[in-house]
Amino acid sequence: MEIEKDLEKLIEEIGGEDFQKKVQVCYQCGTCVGGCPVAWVNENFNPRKIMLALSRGEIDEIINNDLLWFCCYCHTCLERCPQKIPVSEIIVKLKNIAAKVRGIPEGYVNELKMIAKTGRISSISSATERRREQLNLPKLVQTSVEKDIKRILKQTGTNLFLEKEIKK
Amino acid sequence: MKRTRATKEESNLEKENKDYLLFKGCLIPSSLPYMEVAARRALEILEIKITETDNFSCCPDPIGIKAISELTWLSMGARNLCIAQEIGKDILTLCNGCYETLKETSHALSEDSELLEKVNKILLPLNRKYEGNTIVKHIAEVLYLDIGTNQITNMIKKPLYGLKVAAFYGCHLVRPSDVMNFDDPEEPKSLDELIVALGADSLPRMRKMFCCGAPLLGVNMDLSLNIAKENLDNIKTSGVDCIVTLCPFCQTQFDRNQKVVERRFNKEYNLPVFYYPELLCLALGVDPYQLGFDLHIVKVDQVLNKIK
Amino acid sequence: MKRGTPVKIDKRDKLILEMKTITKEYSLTLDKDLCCGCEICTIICPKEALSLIDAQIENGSLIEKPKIDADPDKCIYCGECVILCPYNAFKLKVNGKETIPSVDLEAFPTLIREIEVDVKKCIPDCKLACQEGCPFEAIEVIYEKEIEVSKKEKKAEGSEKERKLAKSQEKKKKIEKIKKIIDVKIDKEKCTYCSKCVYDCPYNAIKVTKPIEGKISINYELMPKRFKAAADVCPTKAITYDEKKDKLKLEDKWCLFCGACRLVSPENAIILERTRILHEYIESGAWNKALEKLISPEELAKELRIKAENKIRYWILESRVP
Amino acid sequence: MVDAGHHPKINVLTYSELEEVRGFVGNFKVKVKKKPRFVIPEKCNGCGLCVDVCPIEVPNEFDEGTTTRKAIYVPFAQAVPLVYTIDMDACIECFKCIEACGKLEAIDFSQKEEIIELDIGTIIVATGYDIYDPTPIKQYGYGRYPNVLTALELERLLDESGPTMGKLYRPSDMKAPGKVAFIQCVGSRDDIHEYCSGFCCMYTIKNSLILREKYPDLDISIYYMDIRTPSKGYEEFYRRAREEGIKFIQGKPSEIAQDPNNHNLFIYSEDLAKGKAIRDEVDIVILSTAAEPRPDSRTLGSKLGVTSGPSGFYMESHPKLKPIDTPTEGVFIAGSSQGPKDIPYSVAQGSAASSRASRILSSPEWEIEPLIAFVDADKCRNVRKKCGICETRCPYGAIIAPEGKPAYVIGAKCHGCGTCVADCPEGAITQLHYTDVQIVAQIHAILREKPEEKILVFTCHWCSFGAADTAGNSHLKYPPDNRIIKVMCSGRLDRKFIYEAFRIGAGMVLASGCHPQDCHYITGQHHAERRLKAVPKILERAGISPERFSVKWMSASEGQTFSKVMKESSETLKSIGIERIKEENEKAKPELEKRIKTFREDPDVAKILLADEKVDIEA
Repeated sequence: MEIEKDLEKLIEEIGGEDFQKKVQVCYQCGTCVGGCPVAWVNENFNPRKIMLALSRGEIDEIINNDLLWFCCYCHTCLERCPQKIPVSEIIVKLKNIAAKVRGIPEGYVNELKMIAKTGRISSISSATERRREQLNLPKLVQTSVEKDIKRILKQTGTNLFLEKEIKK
Repeated sequence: MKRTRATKEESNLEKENKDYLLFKGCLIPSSLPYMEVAARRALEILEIKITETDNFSCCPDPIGIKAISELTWLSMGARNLCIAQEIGKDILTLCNGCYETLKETSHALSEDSELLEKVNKILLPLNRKYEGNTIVKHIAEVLYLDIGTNQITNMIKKPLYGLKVAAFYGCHLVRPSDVMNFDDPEEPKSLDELIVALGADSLPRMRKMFCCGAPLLGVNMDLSLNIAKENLDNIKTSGVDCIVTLCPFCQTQFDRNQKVVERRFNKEYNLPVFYYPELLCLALGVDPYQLGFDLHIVKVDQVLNKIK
Repeated sequence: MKRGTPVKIDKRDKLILEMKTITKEYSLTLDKDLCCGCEICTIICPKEALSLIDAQIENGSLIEKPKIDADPDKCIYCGECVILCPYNAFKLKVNGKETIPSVDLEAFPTLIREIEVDVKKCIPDCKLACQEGCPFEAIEVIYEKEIEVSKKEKKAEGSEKERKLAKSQEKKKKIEKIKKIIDVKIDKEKCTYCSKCVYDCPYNAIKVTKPIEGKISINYELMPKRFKAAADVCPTKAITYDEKKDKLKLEDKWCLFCGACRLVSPENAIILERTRILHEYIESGAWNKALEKLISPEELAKELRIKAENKIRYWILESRVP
Repeated sequence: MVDAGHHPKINVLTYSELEEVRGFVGNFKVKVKKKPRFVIPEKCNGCGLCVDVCPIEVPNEFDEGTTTRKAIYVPFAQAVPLVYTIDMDACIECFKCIEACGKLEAIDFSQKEEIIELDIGTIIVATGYDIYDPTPIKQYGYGRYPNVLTALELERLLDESGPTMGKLYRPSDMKAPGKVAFIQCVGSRDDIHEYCSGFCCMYTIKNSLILREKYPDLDISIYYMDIRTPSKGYEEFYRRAREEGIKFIQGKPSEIAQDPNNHNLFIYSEDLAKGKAIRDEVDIVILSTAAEPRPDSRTLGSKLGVTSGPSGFYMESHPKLKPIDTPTEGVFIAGSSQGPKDIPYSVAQGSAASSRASRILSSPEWEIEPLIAFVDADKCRNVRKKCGICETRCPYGAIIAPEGKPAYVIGAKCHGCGTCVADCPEGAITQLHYTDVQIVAQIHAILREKPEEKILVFTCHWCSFGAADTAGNSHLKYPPDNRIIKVMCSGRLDRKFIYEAFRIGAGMVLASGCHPQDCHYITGQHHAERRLKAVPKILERAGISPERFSVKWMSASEGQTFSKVMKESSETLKSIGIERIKEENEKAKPELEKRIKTFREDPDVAKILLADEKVDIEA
């Protein structure tokens, strides 16, 4: 398995024309922006403009912009869209494409590494264990998790993001 | 809202001997063990049995992992659901993130048989097969629907009269509403009613359903803290004594990062942050010293003094 | 929810019905602590907006008293419940001011309930029986006190320890004594005019006019054993439970005929009949209806007859035959 | 309104409900339920003394709950007739009003509901619309935040004789506002109501100008998606508002938050022109809510034989050519019951409706569509034994089967659906212009060449044919292999038509009609559905794959559905394949032949069958 970089193929994978059609009814009212927590603190992030570009077929413009990763996936836009466009879900799909074409932010690489190593996103250190003992909590044990997770990552091709990172 | 009421009555009928499979998640057991203590004590006192397994992996994270690859996210989620399916019990989560991942995975795979097939193909080498329709519940859902606020009011020993509280639901408890189907996404009531059941007051404030900003911690610290500040400002002006959360991410954002926000924006909030089961334990009469309050970054003494 | 749509707010200690328009605001508040769950408001409500939730009784004792539930869509804020509630549990506010429009417009009467204390008759050695005995803490006796120190001879000898002990005992022996009763204040908000104080007072200093008259008796044959819920629910303590004899004791002198005991007891175990309601003179169909529901139709007929006679007398006197 | 009340030839029945409509154009028999108002109109002089003594107050519906009214009331000061009414849901029967009324003795608590019967020539339905209650849009906080108003509430507050004597106050503290904002399209153009409510842009501009005039210092902004000013003089009005300094901000607000301490409101929105998220602190927010059909419009419609479209507003006979008429002759629609519209448009439509109506009233005779049914008395079996099936089928009571005598049709009552024709066991009833001969001839003509490649579609005149029309109008594409035969109602569809089509080799047959609640002939669709349910089983027994026959219900506006169904059918046809169709048809022929036996007995129909068979042989 290899990271697919052909944009058209990637769009096809997530639903092709239908995917794009979902946003073609967007009438650019700006509801998504008004409620967006990220747009509130960062003027440049604008989900409406992402939908606009998508409906015009300018997907490469979106995924070549790092702003895409700023979406915090709170679903406010999805809940309030008067046309019921699942904005946040569409942005996730675009992120998936962007990940394959341009790679993922460093924070997520670390998270992925941790998951590949331990199956969890936060490590179990001896300090943790000590603290849990003080609070009378049972010991944290994991069985057969790492092996399973590695298999899943390999099957879905996500481990390639890691290998790429290691090569760096 | 009518729908919620209906289920409330229904589930009250069948709550006898309810037994759940505890899904601890990643963040709570390793970084915020005091949340786990409180949840366990509360469930114990309220006579909700829990089973545990060591087989669960990360749920996984609905923000990071889903953004990297939705298929990986679904498959890992389905693996966890498989384990619940093997044990034959409904899942009880302590975290909004786990709640969304597992509930949405269960929903998506039950709706879309093609997707289920695709995921099962990935799970094949693991000798697992997911059938669909696993029920996933958040601890707030269990407290609100299974036990009910009346029952909680009847059971508490030390009512928290006079305590003013800001209820912070967190996004993924209620959104996307057609999947979560638990409470209203714009005007939720469950946590407020749960707080009132303890004798405390839940005060209204601006932008109650605004994201806490924690999902951006790994991407852009600056934005994340700005969002946290907006929330803290709104909470502070509403005049509360403390914040109550239902999610370890919100908890981290407001407890651990409160000091960071204070320093960066040169402001003072001094708002203790509680996980709801912690307050519940206090009201149920659990000794505060057993709950690990020293692990809170923002000191909680002022609140403990107030409710004494 | 359109503006003006009434809402119900259910709080720990209060049940509030609210109807808010821009220019007018109505609110009806039920104080759950004062309410004992009797049936009077549910009987007389002209729109059947109030209903009863049954009491919870376990092993003959009361776990939870009967509760009143209200339907915001039916309530029209007439205030009938406010007037007739024996325990002052209801409050009606219009634009934040406590008032009852139906009384102002003479659609409802006010009840005649009076309490009078003749302070002249008060003698200090009563030990404040009225204040101590009032089930609603509505009586406050204002008195001059005098501190009397018992003058037991102090033992001069003895060890230091003993002396200390004696000293502490000495303190305890300081007894407050009432010298003169200046006034007896009645909190009209709290007083239910049950007249218990009348019988508590050893000197006949208090006079009370009870608003509702009636008859009450207990059919002991129908009462189960170890049943004390009827006593638990009674706010005026007109029914008490004797643990030793396992018997309910009824004192109808200070019964308000509210019927709370009847509600929690087995059917027909408590026989209650309201015979008369003392009220200001009024002519109102709504009030007649309330009377008919609350007291027996015969009693209502009697009342109407008196009203009619009065009218005829008036016509004759003024020679204004219609 | 007052003029209408005084007109000698206008009889206004207020506080009444339509109970039942029978009869036909020019001769409607209408039952109207007059609700008791407990006040005798002839005696009441409208003095209002009763109101002063009434102790009960409830929210005033006319003022949108911005103030209260008494239990005895007139809806509004200009009401016609100016007679008081007692609201029994609120009355406690204290009879203080009787006392106040005194010698007039106008109050009568013994009044009962009354049903009156009227002879009516034509009916105009002008029941208006309702305002959408924006409470479900929780993010705007209507009902939760006292300072969020609807446009109609503002309208009442601005009325000089309204609850505040024309002054605008913040409901939370009754202080004068410094800044107000309007939000457009609340509940319209979204997933709640797909349509544009049309007049909100204009009334918002009007109200903003009134506010500007009353309070020159007031800061007014309008949040909009598009400002729509399509009629005469409207755009100029919009320009004037801009000249007056009213701020127009493009962007639909995402949420309104309320400061819990002082009830000030914060609007969170995107300013599209600036392309960034903005926050605006205001004192009052006014929501321009959608217009929606009245909740009981469907029940009223079914009494009148007027159908509703998908949005719930009444459907006209034809959107372009018959915008006032309804499928029921002699019943017309006007105003906002047909769709949201502003005052000039409503007045125009009302005038049009009354002139359409007077056409009927002024002529001694009225020509109706000649699509009626008639009974061949010789064939009717009601003479021999009790039958009367036709009588049960007719929703209009137009066909009568007296015992021992042949049935007969009252021509003027017949609406021409043809349900009785299809259900007559003896084939004794015929519908003009839709005779068996005509329909069979159409089937034969259509299937003359390459029948197995064709999809024969039966449509009803009002709905599914309308859908086909809409599909064409909207330039929707679908394969050209279908052929349509139109009947007035799917109730006319005799099973024999379907068997005959398959007998002569049709590839597929599709029967279509309206959705159950939309039937223009009330019960025609219901009878069609019942009748056609058995067809697939019979076909299967004969050897024809059941997917070759289908039934689809669609409304006139569903052009999309029509084209989709056609595409799907075409694909099904292809997937079955011509060879198999031919094979199946050959196999089924004897059985189908049996089923159309009565056609052969009818000399006129038989002629067509024979003629076609001859052609076959010659070929």
